[in-house]
Amino acid sequence: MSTLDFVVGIVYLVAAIAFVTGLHLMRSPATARRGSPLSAGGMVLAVAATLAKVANDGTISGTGWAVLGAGALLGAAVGLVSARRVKMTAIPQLVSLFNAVGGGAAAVVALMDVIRLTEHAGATVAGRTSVASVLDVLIGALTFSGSLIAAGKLQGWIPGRPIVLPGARAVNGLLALAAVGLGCYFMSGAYDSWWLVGSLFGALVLGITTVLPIGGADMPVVISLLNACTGIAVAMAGFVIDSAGLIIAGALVGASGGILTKLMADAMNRSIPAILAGGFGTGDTVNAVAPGVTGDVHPISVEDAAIQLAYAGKVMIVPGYGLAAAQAQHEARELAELLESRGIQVDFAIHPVAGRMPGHMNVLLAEANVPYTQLKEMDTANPEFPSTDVVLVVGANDVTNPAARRPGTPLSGMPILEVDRAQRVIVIKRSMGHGYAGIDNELYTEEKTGMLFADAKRGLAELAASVKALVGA
Amino acid sequence: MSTLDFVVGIVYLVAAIAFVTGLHLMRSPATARRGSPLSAGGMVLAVAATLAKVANDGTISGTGWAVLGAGALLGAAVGLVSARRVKMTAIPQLVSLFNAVGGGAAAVVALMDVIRLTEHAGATVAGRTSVASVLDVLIGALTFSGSLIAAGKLQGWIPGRPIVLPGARAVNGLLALAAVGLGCYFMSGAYDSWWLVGSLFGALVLGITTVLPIGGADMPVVISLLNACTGIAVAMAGFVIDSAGLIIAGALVGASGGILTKLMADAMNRSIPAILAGGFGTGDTVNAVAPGVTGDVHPISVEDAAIQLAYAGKVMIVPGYGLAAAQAQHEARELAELLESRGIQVDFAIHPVAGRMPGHMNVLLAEANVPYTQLKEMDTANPEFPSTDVVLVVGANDVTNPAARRPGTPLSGMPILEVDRAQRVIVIKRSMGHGYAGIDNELYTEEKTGMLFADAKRGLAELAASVKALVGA
Amino acid sequence: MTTSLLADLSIFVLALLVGFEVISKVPSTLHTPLMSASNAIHGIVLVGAMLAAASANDAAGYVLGFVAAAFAAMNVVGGYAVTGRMLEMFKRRPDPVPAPAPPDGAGLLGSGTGPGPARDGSAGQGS
Amino acid sequence: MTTSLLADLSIFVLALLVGFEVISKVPSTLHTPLMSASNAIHGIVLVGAMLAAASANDAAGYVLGFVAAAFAAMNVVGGYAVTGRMLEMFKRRPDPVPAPAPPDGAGLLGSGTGPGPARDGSAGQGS
Ligand SMILES: NC(=O)c1ccc[n+]([C@@H]2O[C@H](COP(=O)([O-])OP(=O)(O)OC[C@H]3O[C@@H](n4cnc5c(N)ncnc54)[C@H](OP(=O)(O)O)[C@@H]3O)[C@@H](O)[C@H]2O)c1
Ligand SMILES: NC(=O)c1ccc[n+]([C@@H]2O[C@H](COP(=O)([O-])OP(=O)(O)OC[C@H]3O[C@@H](n4cnc5c(N)ncnc54)[C@H](OP(=O)(O)O)[C@@H]3O)[C@@H](O)[C@H]2O)c1
Repeated sequence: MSTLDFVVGIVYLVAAIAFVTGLHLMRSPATARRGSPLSAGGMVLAVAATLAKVANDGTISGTGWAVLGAGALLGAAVGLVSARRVKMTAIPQLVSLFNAVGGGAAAVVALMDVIRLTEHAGATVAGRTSVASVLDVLIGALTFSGSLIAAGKLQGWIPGRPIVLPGARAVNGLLALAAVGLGCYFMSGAYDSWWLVGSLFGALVLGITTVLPIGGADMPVVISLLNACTGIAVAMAGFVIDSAGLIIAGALVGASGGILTKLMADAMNRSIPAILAGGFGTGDTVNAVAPGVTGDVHPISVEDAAIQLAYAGKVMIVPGYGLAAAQAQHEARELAELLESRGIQVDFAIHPVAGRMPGHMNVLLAEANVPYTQLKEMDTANPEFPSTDVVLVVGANDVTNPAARRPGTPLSGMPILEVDRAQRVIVIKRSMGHGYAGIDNELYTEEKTGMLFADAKRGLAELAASVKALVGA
Repeated sequence: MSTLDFVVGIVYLVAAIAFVTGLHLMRSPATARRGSPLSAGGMVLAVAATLAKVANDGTISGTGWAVLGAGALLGAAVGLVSARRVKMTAIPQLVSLFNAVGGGAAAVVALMDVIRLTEHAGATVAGRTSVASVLDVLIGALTFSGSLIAAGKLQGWIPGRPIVLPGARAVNGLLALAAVGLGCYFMSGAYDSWWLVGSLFGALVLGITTVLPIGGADMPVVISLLNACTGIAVAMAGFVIDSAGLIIAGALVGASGGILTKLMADAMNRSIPAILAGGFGTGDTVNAVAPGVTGDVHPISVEDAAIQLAYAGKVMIVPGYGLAAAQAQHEARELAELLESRGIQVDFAIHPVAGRMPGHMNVLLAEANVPYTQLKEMDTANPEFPSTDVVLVVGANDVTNPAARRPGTPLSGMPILEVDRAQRVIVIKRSMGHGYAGIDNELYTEEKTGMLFADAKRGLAELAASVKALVGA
Repeated sequence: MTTSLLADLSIFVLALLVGFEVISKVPSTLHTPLMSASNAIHGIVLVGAMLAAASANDAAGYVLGFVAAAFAAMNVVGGYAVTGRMLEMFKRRPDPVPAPAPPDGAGLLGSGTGPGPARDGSAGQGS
Repeated sequence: MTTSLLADLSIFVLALLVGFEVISKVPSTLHTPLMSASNAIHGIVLVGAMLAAASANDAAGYVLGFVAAAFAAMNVVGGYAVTGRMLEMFKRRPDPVPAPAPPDGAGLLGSGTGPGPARDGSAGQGS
């Protein structure tokens, strides 16, 4: 081992420390912002050290440099521009896209190594390399196609609702068998890289058929899981090319991503196997048919709702997925400003898993310039409901469902915003349609609740107009 | 690398996973008990694998087996018997003793390796081995003697008060220089193991002179720090004999022990450098001279105190270091039982750092058979003080000092037991002597506080007798 | 059964342990940034792509090398950029006077239907 | 500058990171057991003592080997035994009816001055 190689190894270690410290800092909101630059610094070091090594080794051809440079520049440019341009609410699909290419790169790295080793007839591949290569290719390819599907679902290019084909399980099983079988055959001594390519295609198809049946709302968890998988694929690539840097960073992401996936699933009261089984949720774009608007519901007119709001002393707005789906954040801010101008105290109560991605509501309201001081987290908001005159629930459902307090429902155990403790509640939604968890909400049939059936954006705009008309503003 | 060596390496890895999981489980009281057996299981595996390797390698002589077996059996027996026999309150000094021998063993391992390598004239030692050996010998020897002194202080064989000799700092500096200098000379190419032995003796003396000036009450933190040092010494031993098992386990202990040391120091509102500087505290056995019993204090007679207790509805006992020093736990339990037999509600309020080692009061009261349900942790106890008729403070001082609520005192920021919120307070202590932090306690001059100047054991016994006499029991 | 395989395995297992331990309780608002941050870290595959491309010497190798480098660079650069943007949300106390709203693209993936000037990065999580 | 040194260093650094991360917030009642538990773990130096003793072949080597083995075995066996005893305290809910008190030694180090039958392991930390 040359001195340069030793130094490069040490630099990888330093980078690993930076990655770990970066993740550590991101455990708490107070320190989170410092974590990312630190981690990025480690990455720059690792890449620079590798450049030095490649240049020093001198095996790379001129074409090689050109190809490498062009590829890296192109990738970096696309990555940077899309990261800069993306709307905050579209971030999960972008992360999924980045994850896809990461997994793809890991698979390609293994493939390149295998092709190089098996160029000459009768060549063999060392046991460790072949095992790691097959794992890398399988996991990397599955992650690649699976993440693309996940991104497509969130972006709306692929229907968000679960796409369950008849016999899908059997097909998935067969695909998995085929992909693994081809890989094993390759490992067992048939060192022809075409077997590996076959395995790769099997895994690609498997990634698609695994993610398609999962509902769009479960996608954040799926993306996190695929992210962990990419980590493992990268670690395997590290075994293939014998690079400790890749092994450490990949394993780090694999394990921490796995834990994060569990935390995310827990936060929305779902289990990971149940998510992967698929078929849950109705997707983002379904036109909900009102499932039995019983007589118990008290519809309220826009005018009545406006009167209640205009003459309240304290109003709390509870945004949910429906607000995001209708892109009604600006209307919400405008209504809040209008009420405030009448001297009414208006706050937003943010449930941690409101919407469809962690932090969804914060991002959305930040986009609409709602001041920071008006956003109340669940723990701060809950004690305030009893003294609140009117709660305006906009497209939120599960996060306000009192059924969560009872055992035996899909929501049981999830902490909720205790909207039903307020004096009066107005709910804006389009119908009696269910939320993510797919169950009825008892809040809607309570005496104090008025249902304002409307699209969130339109409903809020009409409310604001009505309030203005009322007070002659 | 033979297959056996590979398998042994894997077993060390499995053991490492067991150690980490064991420590992880011990982060919370609910799971702590499962942690130790798991960790011990990993250790058994590691030792068994090593036995297999030594037997298989076949380089060990018959005498070698005998020596190894005799040594291990003797050590195991002494360790087991002392662990079984020790009183719970003497555990810190026993841990310190075990830590001492661990550090000693690490130093000896490096020494043996160096002696073996340098047996023949003109022999050289590889760079990595010599650096690691010197570090191992220095840290291991320092830990060995330092831990013995710490144990001696806690055990009372060496005065607990800080022993500060004139010019001690200069002497320590010179010693450190000498030990490191000898080590460097050895490393620089003078591969005669006597230099290393000289370095070892320097470190031994340094360990003694470093710990002597530190007050007995700071010993738990010092022991924890020395424990982390032993971890590092063991990791260095791993570098010397090229054993990943030792490197992993040693580094694990080094880092986690370091964090733990910080947590312990934080819990008692001290900084680690300040502790190491020494000179803090008055030791365990000093006869405190009352520093200005001002007229503001209200001494109370045993009889008056007995009346207050006997006719209270709710009594809270706050034990502190004085109760431990006087071994008055049984008297405390008896008084509590007596009061309870009169229908009075009696509880013990336990501050997390009451006494001189973490968990001190729990251990003590457990020894005296105080039922679990009567022990209230700080967070549970504090809301109860306002509704408590009489608080009986027994040899506790700092943990009740309201000065902690003000900035600028050595206690500032430490959460306290809010004894001063109760209706009446009776304090049993021998004098107006200070506690560990060395500051006055404003509680003692409050109107509601009665001071019962007595040794905790005698005071409690007299109180019980007096209550009995009073109620004719 | 090489020394190097054993060392690599040890490194792998230890890195897994670090990963498990480094994430414990995280408030759910931080889940998306954390996911994005760990996504950026596996962009280290760029290092692998560089090493693999360095030994390419035929057309297939160059094509694959190009793909690997582009993919990996996109992962790493985009990953850190998007994480940084998300973490802008966690400013402790944003200007009470809102800064002039920078024009915001309509969304790379074209899904934006929200009207009006959008401004990112001005809400935050106290704590 | 050997491969093996680099691997050993990597393993060392990663194990340090695991150690840092595995201990985060620990209630102070658990500090003493945790200290004792990590004290027991460095008893792995017994493995080192065994390997070193295996290559001893003269009087000095045997003496040192004996010392190392005895010290290390005392560390590891005593360490786990005392940790186990301490953790007895953390039983969730001890018998309401106290078990017959087992006789308790006067303390190896002879400091015990407490009278009466002592019984360990019956208090606990709920949580
Ligand atoms: N935050 C995350 O990370 C995350 C990720 C995945 C899943 N989840 C889960 O998602 C749920 C979030 O709860 P939530 O209360 O925010 O939403 P929700 O329970 O999913 O309910 C959303 C409601 O909005 C209404 N809605 C939909 N489009 C609308 C529109 N254009 N205008 C007005 N209303 C509309 C729907 O009723 P109508 O059809 O009748 O209008 C629906 O009942 C939780 O169960 C959570 O576990 C969260
Ligand atoms: N728990 C731990 O892990 C740990 C470790 C190290 C340090 N500490 C520190 O130790 C302190 C513990 O607080 P604490 O309130 O328990 O104790 P303390 O503040 O140290 O006070 C103990 C009091 O007990 C009295 N006392 C001593 N011997 C006595 C006897 N035989 N009979 C009756 N009274 C006696 C002393 O006053 P007289 O002399 O007037 O009798 C003294 O004021 C904290 O500052 C903590 O940070 C704790």
